[in-house]
Amino acid sequence: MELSKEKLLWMYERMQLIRTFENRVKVEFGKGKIPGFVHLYAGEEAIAVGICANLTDADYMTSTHRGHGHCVAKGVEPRGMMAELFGKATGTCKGKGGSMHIADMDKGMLGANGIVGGGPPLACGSGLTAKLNKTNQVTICFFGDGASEQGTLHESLNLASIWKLPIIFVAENNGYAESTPAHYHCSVENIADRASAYNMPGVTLDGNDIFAVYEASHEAVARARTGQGPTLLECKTYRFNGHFEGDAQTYKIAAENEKYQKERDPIKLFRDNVLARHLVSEAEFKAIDDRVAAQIDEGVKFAEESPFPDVKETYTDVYVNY
Amino acid sequence: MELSKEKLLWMYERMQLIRTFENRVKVEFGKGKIPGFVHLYAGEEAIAVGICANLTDADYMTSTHRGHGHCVAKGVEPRGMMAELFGKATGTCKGKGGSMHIADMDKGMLGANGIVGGGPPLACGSGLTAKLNKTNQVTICFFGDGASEQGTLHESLNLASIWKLPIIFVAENNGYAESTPAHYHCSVENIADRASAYNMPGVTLDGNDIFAVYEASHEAVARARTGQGPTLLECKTYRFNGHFEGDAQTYKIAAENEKYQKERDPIKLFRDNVLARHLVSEAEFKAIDDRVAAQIDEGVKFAEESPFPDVKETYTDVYVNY
Amino acid sequence: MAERQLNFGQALNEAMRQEMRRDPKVILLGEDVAGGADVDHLHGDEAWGGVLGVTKGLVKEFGRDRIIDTPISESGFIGAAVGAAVTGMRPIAEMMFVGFMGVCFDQLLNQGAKLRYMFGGKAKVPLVIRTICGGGYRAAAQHSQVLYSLFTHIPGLKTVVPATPYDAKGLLISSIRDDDLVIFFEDITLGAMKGPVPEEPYTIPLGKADIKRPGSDVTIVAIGKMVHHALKAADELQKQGKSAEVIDPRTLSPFDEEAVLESVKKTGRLVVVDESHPRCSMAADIAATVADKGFDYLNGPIKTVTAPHTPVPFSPPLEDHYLPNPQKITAAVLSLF
Amino acid sequence: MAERQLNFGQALNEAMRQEMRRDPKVILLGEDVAGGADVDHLHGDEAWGGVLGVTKGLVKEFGRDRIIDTPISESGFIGAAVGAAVTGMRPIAEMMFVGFMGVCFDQLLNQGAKLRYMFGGKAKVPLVIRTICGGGYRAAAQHSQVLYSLFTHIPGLKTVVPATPYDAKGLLISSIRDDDLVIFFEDITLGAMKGPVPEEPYTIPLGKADIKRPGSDVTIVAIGKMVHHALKAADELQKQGKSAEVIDPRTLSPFDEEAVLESVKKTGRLVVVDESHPRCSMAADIAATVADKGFDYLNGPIKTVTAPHTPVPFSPPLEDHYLPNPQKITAAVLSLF
Ligand SMILES: Cc1ncc(C[n+]2csc(CCOP(=O)(O)OP(=O)(O)O)c2C)c(N)n1
Ligand SMILES: Cc1ncc(C[n+]2csc(CCOP(=O)(O)OP(=O)(O)O)c2C)c(N)n1
Ligand SMILES: [Mg+2]
Ligand SMILES: [Mg+2]
Repeated sequence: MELSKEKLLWMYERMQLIRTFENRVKVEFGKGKIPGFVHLYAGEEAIAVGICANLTDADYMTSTHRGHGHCVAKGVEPRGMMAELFGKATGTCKGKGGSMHIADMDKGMLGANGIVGGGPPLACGSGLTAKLNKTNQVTICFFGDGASEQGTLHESLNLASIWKLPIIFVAENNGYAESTPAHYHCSVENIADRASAYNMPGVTLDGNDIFAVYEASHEAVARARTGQGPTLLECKTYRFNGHFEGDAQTYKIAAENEKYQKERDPIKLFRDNVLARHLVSEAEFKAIDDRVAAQIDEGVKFAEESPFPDVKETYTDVYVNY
Repeated sequence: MELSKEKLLWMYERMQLIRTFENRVKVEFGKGKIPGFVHLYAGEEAIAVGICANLTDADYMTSTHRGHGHCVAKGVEPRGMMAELFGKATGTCKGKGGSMHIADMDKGMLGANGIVGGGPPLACGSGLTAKLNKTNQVTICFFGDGASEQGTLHESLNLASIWKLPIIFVAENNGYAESTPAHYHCSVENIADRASAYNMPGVTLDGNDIFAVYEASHEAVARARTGQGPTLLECKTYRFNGHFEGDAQTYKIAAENEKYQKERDPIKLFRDNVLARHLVSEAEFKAIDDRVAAQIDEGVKFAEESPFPDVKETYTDVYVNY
Repeated sequence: MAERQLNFGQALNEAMRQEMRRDPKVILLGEDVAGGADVDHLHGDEAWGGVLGVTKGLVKEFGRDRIIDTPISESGFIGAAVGAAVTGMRPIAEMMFVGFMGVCFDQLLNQGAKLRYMFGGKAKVPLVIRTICGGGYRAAAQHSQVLYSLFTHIPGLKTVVPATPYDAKGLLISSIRDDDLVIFFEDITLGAMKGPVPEEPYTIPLGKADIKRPGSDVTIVAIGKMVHHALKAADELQKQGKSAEVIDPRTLSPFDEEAVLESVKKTGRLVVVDESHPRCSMAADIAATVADKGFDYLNGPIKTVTAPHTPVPFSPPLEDHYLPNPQKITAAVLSLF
Repeated sequence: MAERQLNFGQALNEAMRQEMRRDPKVILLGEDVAGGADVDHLHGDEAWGGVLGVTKGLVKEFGRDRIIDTPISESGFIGAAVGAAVTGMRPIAEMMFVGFMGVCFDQLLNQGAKLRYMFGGKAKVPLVIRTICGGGYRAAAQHSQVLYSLFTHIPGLKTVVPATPYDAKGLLISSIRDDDLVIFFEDITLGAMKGPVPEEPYTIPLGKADIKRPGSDVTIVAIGKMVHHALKAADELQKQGKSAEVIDPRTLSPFDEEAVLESVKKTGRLVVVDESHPRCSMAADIAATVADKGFDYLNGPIKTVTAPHTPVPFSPPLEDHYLPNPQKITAAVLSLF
């Protein structure tokens, strides 16, 4: 599939934005600026970006605890996200949600989710809305390999199938649920092999190859937009960091970790591919890298300088009566 | 597979016992003697009996809201069951459980269940006990076509598969979940086709043919007892009565209903088969029929004449503190 | 002209029908809410319309696009209802028996109830979940629960428990028009109860209690079906020369503290009647509120009449013993004099 | 000789280790409770041992047959724990955060809690579910809940909330030996707290409160982490000439009513401190009990100090504002004088 240069540059910029965002979150978390739990997406950028390259702001997305990358790919502003992670009033959710609950309805981003398997039922809801209103919005439902053993996923796959909902279910199989390997927790080798149990197409692919992700999701999105129902895509990948910041990662296999970080880095793979085909120049990449770095710096500054929410905000956005 | 005459007679007696029990429950419910909800198993007898023909009292079973047949097949005493349905102190559960919660630990019967999909996780538990204690007890986990869309089933199938638990999952596909046809609520034609999603054998068979049920479950039980893990059996069947007593059954297709009741009655199929092969005589059948009728009459009498539990029983069998 | 009488189920049906006519965003989903999906010969009123027939006939008027039968996937379809609400629909989901809420509890506790807050107010969840509750039907431990205390504990959820057909219609219409997730409890033994119900749509505000019977010697706060027991007890008490005021909170969250405090101020005595298990119950909640904010009005202890801290037994004599009734209420009231 | 000091996590680990040595029927299951299942190079102490490391090292002693990692299938493995308990094992299941209980709620509400009763006493469910609770970790709305009020509402469940390493060990051993389903709450911010813990196994009876500080002017009942806030408040109150008695119920169900009533009889004043949302909470439960059975002892209203009726906010200043603290407790107490 031929991609326009504009799209290639967009892809690179979004991936780089996620990577730079996540690396910076790691630093700020280490400094104690970001409280709570953070789960970094670095290493998996090709999935969110490859898929979101098919979408508009009107399309929906449900996400997971590892949601920063999904947000950025869907177009949520990194500065608002950073402010949210800092717990500031200028954050995407006024500082009330934090890393695990980042959401941006204006971008169709229906929330990261602290509950593994919490998202798929919600995705059926946005899918139902789109279907009933006969818009052609699609919903992307991200979930991890660990989430594939959660009953809610099964219910949602069946529901989406019988109602022919415009949903693309995306399994981000990074090989682990916390410290538990997928080959232990999952009874089948490929999560996408379960698609047949719901009478929908299932594709297992290299999640670090953005072109493979883009192509497969392009087809799935087209199916969804034309009323042909859901698809299950499984993107095999690897996370560069621990499950959360602070994880000693003793369960990782050193050689595999090294291989992924050095040879299978999705951003490197993209660069090498595109450079080899002379589609984008080093200078163009450099310009993007600089812009992204500046954007993230600015975002951190914005987050740092923003005020915390007023304590009265504790009582807003919910019904309180007593 | 050759079956001993003893086994054939046992099968017939158990099926007839279930049918007679259920027909009588219908009558007593109509008279107002049995309160609450009852869900009758008539028409599906070949499944419970065909499977339980492979078991001993030490084996476990989890059941559903439509559990009378499972109980009888597992050897629970019909008189205690009838007394339970009447809410009497002599009931299997002292009258505290009723139709939807009949259980008998002495027979490994871990309870009917008012929650659709409530049983499969429990079955993983008895399976785990047997595995850890290295006994060769198996667990039969019954569930309906409707329950196959409940997330708990999916979780349990995966768990049983990765832990190689000695469980036979038995889908009783009677075509309907309440008034909703399986071809609407289920995204695949055969529930057993989902077995591949959990890396276990799956077999779809005629649930009204007790020989087919017996053979398939014989193999599955042998697999389970020898540590080879779980199997998913789907038995296609039909319920002769409404979802519960009181259901007008407007959703049923008249011709199909008629066909099942007249031509596909599992007891009739068994009789015809065995008579044609001259394995059992009409007289032998008659003797069983008479014995069964007397047993159920006696059971109803027992239930009628038994006392209700003392109101103090409200406070026993549970921790109460205040 | 005599007032029109409807039973509880009819009142609810009419509320949904009128709201669905008014607002195309209102949809209904649940198990067998139409009934017989994909059954060729079922086109109209013969279909189930929910397990108790409350939604019967709606599919004939609104079609299967808006009256949607679901598989037995409560997490799936309740979550879908939350997701549809967040993206612009106003779903009504039928959750059959409240005892089944356990299978989809996360979608209520952590999704539906919290999204608006966690998203900094950028989402709203205009969803009503209708569910059957209550004992007395001999439906045993799993099918006879009330459980509204659990949902009242959770911020972000509103809980509504009507006691009459009139209240049922007005409260359901308000719930449908509300922008928060409302759990609407329909007592199984009240389903056939008749009462006057105006034909035109009307609303009853959430958070407004109703004085079902005025009185001066004791305040009886009773919830749902318990209101009728309390009224019977009040009759009996009248004969014994005690005037009881019976207050029906109608909605538990939000809760009309003021109405209860006003009444206790007048009567000096409080009995709370609640079919719940006692611990961390609505009965305890109301008692605690008054023990704090109305302490000075009280002449004596606050009594609660609840079910015991046991599951609901199946056997009829045990279940009768388990449930609150007019006699127990009368006794509790008399203990205060 | 100085008493041995352990932190909360170590005390829990030791309790499990000792019980597993004593009784081969005790097994442990949950997500990453060993950690790294099927990872060839992980054989011992390097494995996670649960998300906070509380079960670290147990797999080395007891092997992967008894320390069982599970998929993220909470209904599946909690239900399996119930089923294993009913068939003769004594499982301990780790349910990571209490906020996740929603995904397996039915297995608690309708299975684990009710089987014994529904089966007429023929089953028992000797299962302990350990879970992390509490705010203050900046873990936001889904990961900072306490929720013990929900479980205390449900008959058939016992609920235990230890406040010190000593209590944690003794209560966990009792819970493991108990024949009912016990939910055992471990506050996330207490994990590193140290205190004296005897090495030999010992039990603390479920249903027995502990007077953490004797006093005569006011009774403060505080739960879990709140005990420490209450003790701080008591120090401050002492300076102001008020003697506060701090009672730690330790188990919420069963609940030691007698201890609380005794104390209020002496002090005439009651403040209940509970990190829960206020509605249908433990705070309300305790207040209601005293408003009924201890009314005559009271000199004034019963005050509760709870979190507000909102989800837990993420932002640190909001969360700090949200949580009860010593100042709020002191203020509540002083309002009674
Ligand atoms: C219902 C529930 N159970 C457990 C957890 C704790 N938890 C958070 S992330 C996680 C692992 C998820 O693994 P996976 O789905 O593969 O996603 P990944 O972290 O690899 O992106 C677990 C167990 C949770 N948040 N929610
Ligand atoms: C969790 C839950 N949801 C819904 C119900 C109501 N209900 C009881 S039986 C039933 C249909 C079950 O269908 P199926 O599994 O096919 O079993 P069958 O009745 O056909 O034997 C439903 C929806 C329930 N008891 N539990
Ligand atoms: Mg993973
Ligand atoms: Mg069925």
